[in-house]
Amino acid sequence: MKPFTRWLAGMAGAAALGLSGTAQAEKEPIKFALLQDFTAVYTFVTDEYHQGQRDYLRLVNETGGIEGHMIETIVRDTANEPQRGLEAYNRARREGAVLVDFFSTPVSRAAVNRVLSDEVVMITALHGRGDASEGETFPFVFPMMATYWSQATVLADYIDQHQGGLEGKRIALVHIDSPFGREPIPVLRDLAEKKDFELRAFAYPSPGTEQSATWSDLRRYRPDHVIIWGAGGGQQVSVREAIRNGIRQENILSVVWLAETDARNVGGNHMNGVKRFEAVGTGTDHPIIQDIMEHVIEPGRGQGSANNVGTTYYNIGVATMAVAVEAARLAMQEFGAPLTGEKLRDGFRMIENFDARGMMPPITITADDHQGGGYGRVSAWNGEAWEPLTDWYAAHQDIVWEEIEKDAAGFREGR
Amino acid sequence: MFYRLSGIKHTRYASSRALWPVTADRRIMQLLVALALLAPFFLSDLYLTSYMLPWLIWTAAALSLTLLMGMAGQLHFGFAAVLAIGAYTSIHLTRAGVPFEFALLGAGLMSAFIGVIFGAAALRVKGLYLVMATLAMQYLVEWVIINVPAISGGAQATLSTPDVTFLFMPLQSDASLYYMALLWTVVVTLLLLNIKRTSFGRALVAVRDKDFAAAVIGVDPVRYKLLAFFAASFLGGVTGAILAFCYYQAVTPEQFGFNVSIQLVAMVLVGGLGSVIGAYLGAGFVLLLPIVLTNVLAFLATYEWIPISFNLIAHIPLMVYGALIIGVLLYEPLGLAKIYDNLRKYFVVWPFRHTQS
Amino acid sequence: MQNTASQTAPVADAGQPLLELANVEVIYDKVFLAIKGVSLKIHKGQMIALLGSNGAGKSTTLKAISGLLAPERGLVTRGALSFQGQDMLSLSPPKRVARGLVHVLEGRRIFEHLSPEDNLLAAYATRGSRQRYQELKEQVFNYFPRLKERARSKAGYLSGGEQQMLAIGRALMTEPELIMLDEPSLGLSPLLVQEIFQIIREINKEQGVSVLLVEQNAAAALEVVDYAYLLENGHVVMSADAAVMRENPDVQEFYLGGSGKVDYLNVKHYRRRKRWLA
Amino acid sequence: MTKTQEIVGQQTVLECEEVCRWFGGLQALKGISLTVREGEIFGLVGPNGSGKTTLVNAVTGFYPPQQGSIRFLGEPINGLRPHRIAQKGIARTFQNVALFKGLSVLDNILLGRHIFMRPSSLASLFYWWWAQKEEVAHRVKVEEVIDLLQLESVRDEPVDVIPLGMQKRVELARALCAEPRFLVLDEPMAGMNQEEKEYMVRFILDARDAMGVTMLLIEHHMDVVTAICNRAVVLNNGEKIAEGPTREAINDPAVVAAYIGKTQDAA
Amino acid sequence: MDIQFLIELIINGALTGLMYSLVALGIVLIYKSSGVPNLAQGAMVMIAAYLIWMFAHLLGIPIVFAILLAIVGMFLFGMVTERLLLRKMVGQPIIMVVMLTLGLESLLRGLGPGLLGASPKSLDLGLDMMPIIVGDVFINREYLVGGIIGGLMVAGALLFFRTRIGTKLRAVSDDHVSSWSVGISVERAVAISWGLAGISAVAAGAMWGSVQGVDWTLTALLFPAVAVVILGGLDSIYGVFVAGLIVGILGSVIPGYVDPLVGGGTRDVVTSLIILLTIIFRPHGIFGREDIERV
Repeated sequence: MKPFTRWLAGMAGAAALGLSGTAQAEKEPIKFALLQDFTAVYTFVTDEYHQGQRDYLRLVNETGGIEGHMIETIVRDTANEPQRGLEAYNRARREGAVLVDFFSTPVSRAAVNRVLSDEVVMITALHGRGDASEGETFPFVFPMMATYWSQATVLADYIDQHQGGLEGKRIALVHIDSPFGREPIPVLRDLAEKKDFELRAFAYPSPGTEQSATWSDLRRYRPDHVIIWGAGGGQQVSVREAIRNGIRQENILSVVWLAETDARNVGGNHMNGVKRFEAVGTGTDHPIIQDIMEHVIEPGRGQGSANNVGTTYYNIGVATMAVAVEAARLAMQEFGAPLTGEKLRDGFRMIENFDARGMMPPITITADDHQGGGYGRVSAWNGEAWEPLTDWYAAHQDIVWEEIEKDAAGFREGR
Repeated sequence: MFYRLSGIKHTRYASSRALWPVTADRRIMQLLVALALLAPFFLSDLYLTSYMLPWLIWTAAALSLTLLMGMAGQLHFGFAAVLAIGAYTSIHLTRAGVPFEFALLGAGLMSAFIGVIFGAAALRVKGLYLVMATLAMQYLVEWVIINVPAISGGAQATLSTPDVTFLFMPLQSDASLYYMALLWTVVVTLLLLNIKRTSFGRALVAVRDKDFAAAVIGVDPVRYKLLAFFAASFLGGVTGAILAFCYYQAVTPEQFGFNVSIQLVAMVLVGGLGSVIGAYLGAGFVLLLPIVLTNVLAFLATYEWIPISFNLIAHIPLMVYGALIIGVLLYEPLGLAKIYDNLRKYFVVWPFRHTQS
Repeated sequence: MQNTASQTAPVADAGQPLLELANVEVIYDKVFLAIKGVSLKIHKGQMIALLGSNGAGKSTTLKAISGLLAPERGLVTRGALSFQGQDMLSLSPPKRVARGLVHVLEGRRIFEHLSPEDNLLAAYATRGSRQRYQELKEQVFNYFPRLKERARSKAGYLSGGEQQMLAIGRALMTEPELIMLDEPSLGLSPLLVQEIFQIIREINKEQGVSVLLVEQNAAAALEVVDYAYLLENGHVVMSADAAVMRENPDVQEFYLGGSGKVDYLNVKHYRRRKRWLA
Repeated sequence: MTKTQEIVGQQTVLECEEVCRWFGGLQALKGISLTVREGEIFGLVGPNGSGKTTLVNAVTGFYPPQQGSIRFLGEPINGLRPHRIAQKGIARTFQNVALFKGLSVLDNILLGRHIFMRPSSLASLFYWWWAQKEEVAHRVKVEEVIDLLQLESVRDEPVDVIPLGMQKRVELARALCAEPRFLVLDEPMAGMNQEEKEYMVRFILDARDAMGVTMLLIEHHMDVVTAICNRAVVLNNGEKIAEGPTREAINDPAVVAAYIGKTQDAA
Repeated sequence: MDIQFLIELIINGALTGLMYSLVALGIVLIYKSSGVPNLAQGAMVMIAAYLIWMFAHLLGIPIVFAILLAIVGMFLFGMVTERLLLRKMVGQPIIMVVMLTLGLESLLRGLGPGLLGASPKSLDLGLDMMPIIVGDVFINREYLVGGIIGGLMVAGALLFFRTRIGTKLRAVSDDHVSSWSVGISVERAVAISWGLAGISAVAAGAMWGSVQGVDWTLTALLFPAVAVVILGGLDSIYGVFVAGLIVGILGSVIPGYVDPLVGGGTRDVVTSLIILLTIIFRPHGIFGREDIERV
């Protein structure tokens, strides 16, 4: 039996070595784990988002890395399944990843406790727990962009400021029936009370590809504005149904998940005028994107189709990595190599007014505030591109923070 | 070889029904148990917590389902919902201050009682229709969990497991979580092995094979169908609780979705319907294969050995997984357990080629 | 009754047989050897019985001929099968039917959810003419008038005897040269068995269709057939004219129940051995 | 004949009174009455579709009669579910062998002891302290029946690989293990040749003698019926057309016309 | 109560339901001939939609021809699938067959999005997006076209089963071995039904792809389609039509009134309940055949 056991152990060891082996650079590389959902629920965004992340990291590496340290990525598909995400996470952690991005709400939620105890930085831009903005409770989790609550307040505030005020209006929230879809409801309720408007929520079942009954009902409610709150295929269905049911385009406002693809899918010029919350600028007119074009895309080192460069989700991907690299740079400057999760966390907390050279709102992350200020802007589809209608701004952060505090307290109690 | 059938004879009824009458089998079992017990000492925490631990827990879940699908012949495509009921019950109980040991019991009972409602459909229909009925119930349970914040845990729909102890052992370290899971899986395994050789198991099989013939020898088909659902759901509920406390440590509704139900069925079938060892093999196959494939492909991709887009690379495990399920079912409908059995028989009669049975 | 068989019996052994099995061996599931080298011949117009106890391999032999082993994971592993001089083993079951070889399965197996009429239509060749279909249908209804009465009800609601008739009628729709019947008497009352055997005999004579009859009920079968094979344990142990077979003392004792003179109340637990196994 | 007559007592085991059963619009049983006395072998014959199996199904609880009453040992049993009836002491075999394919011969026969056992999943969990004793105790009884029916050679075989004749015997063994007062045999000799038939008759008689079981026998083989049945009832079209001592019942002209046919000698 | 609201819910629900029937039809065709419950039908719809998209948008073929090409492609795909996979499962327990189709589903879900891209694609059939307005009732034009096509496909299938080949298919659906024994080529019959299911997948893929875009979420159509199939009866084509209407209407009317009260999307709850209640009270569905079973 003994030789067999030894053989078994040998095989296992070899497999482990083989799977974990990565190329050695001169200076110790920094490892970012991008363990995302490429095959299931988040396919509508992962492709472009991930491409943006990889292209940006390539750009960083092409231009000397962080203080000479190259950034290595550990990429896995988790298929949105927590157990696969956790395995990938444990493996990545063992390989020395200091930052992890699941880009999947269920996986991020399942991993929260672990990253907190393992002291690995987890970024949860535009997904995951909104209350992780509370840096004291979630020291290693960084939403670093506007949470859904902040998005809802910005959208409501836009109506308030630019579309004839909120008072006395009927606002309809059409949302996917999931925790994500219901997330803005408490904040909007508070706002409704404060601003004296009427709010009604309409839920449709996931994945939201068929919503006709919801909209027949909604039309009879005669709302002044409709906020659509879904993701993926359901979004373009919502837009179509809204237009079909006589909601004027300019009165349709969307959560951040509305992009070029959706405009294409809605077809024609039907989506012109539809508004959305925007966390990161779109298009290729940003210096950072120009750099990527020059150093990465043109030499043919891009991750995917060059057509995707500059799309909404691509740019969001770029922005997440820009923030992360900035944090790593700050941490390395301050504490020196090797980079650890703890140092990286502190690096994040040193970020001040970082705007990725104008592509995103200037964010400031502190030990208390991991959201970075909750900035965003509203943009509208003009038939070809998303056109910003406002400057970067944040609204009603007091209400948002009330919600953050409440849920963070819940988390400390085990929720 | 190490298998030797000669010299094994039974002079007492009890010994003829032993679990492992063949000495070599018994030795292998002892070895495996020893390895399992020592695992925390020689396995790195990655393999312990990301492979062994989920594998054991999913095996327990697959075994629970085996009791229902394999032995009692009642198909169940909503077993993830049963696990979910157990997980949520145990968390709410422990948060209410109930000791973990009793919370496990409560989880099992709650799952068992709701599981019996699932079983009510089995009194009317079987086969494909039962598949559909349980599938619909899975959806209903999921919907209730998602839509009742008091169950799912408010806006974030997440509940973390509180720190607990089991028989004075705090469940915090990787090793303690592992031993907890191991203990439960061993209990479930023994239970299933013994059910197979006692009147309870025989009655289940009788109802499965021919319920009318079971009735004429005094087995109440209704009762045993419901008992099967009760017992399997009880085991499933406790397994769900173990899954929550020992592995996820925070539960969300997505962890118990429809695809998990399908995976559990796949474990049972690919492993070999009704086989205990099959549940182990099937759980390993279904749970770990996509992970290993993903890792192998990612490894190859790191060196750019496969010049295809990452989108395609990411989808390959899905294809291979599907293809392998198809492959196993086509090649050996009795599953991995049968393949193992063939191998074993080969060694039993080695160096000869033919087997007697 | 007793004499009909011997009167019509002798179809000369000369000439090429319609169907010939040479040393056919069948294995189920790659392990279980069901028949071990069965050889038999049927000439045109003959009516032949294949007798034997349960598990002797009678049904397997029929399935090997009609090609229906596959659904039960059976395989012809050795031997030859020719029909009208052509090799059959390589052909799929429907092709064998097209050549004129039809198999009426044990337990009837009619299309329960179709009407008897649709049962007949389903069995009729895809490319056949409408007119020929009507002719054949009339012919079937002539043999089995009871079916005509119930032509449009659900076949599953027919009685056992009617279902057996439908199964035979359905087989006739394929315009067979050889019709193989697997236990047509199974579960039928003695009266019905007689009726059905008579009709089979009529079909055999009037249509010139050869018949291969597999039967447990040796007494009934030997009354109508010309020639019989006796199968035991996957081997042919005896073959003879029906009359000869009927007179054989072993056959009488083991298959005919000693002309019904068994004293069941005093049956012993052991028996003398059959001569052909000695 | 003398031997069997001694066994027949005067106590009534089964009593059916005006039993009726409809399926949809079809009346399958049109008021059947019969009485089976202790110790006898009672024949139930008739053409296919005459209602024999339906009657048996009514007695064993599968299709409870819509009208009429069935009493077992004086106690009404119509309306009881099959397993309750089984627990009262009625066992049966099926026309198409109904064994449990997933189990060995031994386990099939052990299942016959089910009504005497206390099955529980907890007992299985604590097998060594709880269930093992029970298993061994019942095994003893089972081995007796295995001996009686000469099934030693196939004891450990999976039940679906043994020959049909053996399977029928296993089914009989399973029924006998329940130690029934009354045993219904539904065509135990269908599809058997002469030799197997004789064996089966022997085992039926042995079982009756050894265990004192009253039996109801459905059979198409008239020679067997006339030889071993004390009395018989002939059904046709859901009606009783003859009743009485076997030979008389079968030679009744109505029976010959409807069932036996003119050419065959009934004996 | 707003009667126009009710009418709108009923009409759009009915049309949606008929579009579900397009998916359900494939399941019934296959089940009828081979007794295989094809849980990969949703994935086949997805593959069909990907094929149309590939032909129309990637290769620039006019949409009509793209659909025709997809029909040829899916017909062949159906036949090949049957030939390579399902034919070997004859005689296996139903659960094995179910699992096999689920394995196939996984395979297809990897194949389509893996090769052609996972992000959602748009499929433009050239249908006007604006609704037909009758009074205060808005009728979705895409659903109207889809509903009509659904109705036509079902009618076509019904006619097909009355032909001589159709009779043989019905015979095959009754008993394979017995069909074989009288010279019906079971393989061909089953392969044809898979091919037909492939064609109905193209119709479903075109319509649903146009409505919701082409990506893996099309596989989720399986769930309502299963409800249709269960309610109508697994082997009843007529049932597909009627049950499609019922599932569609109930799935529209009930959520229309209940959703505002419970604040959740109850359509799938309705769908689940339809499945469950059908199975409990009438397992063989409205038109499915009750199997004749005797003890």
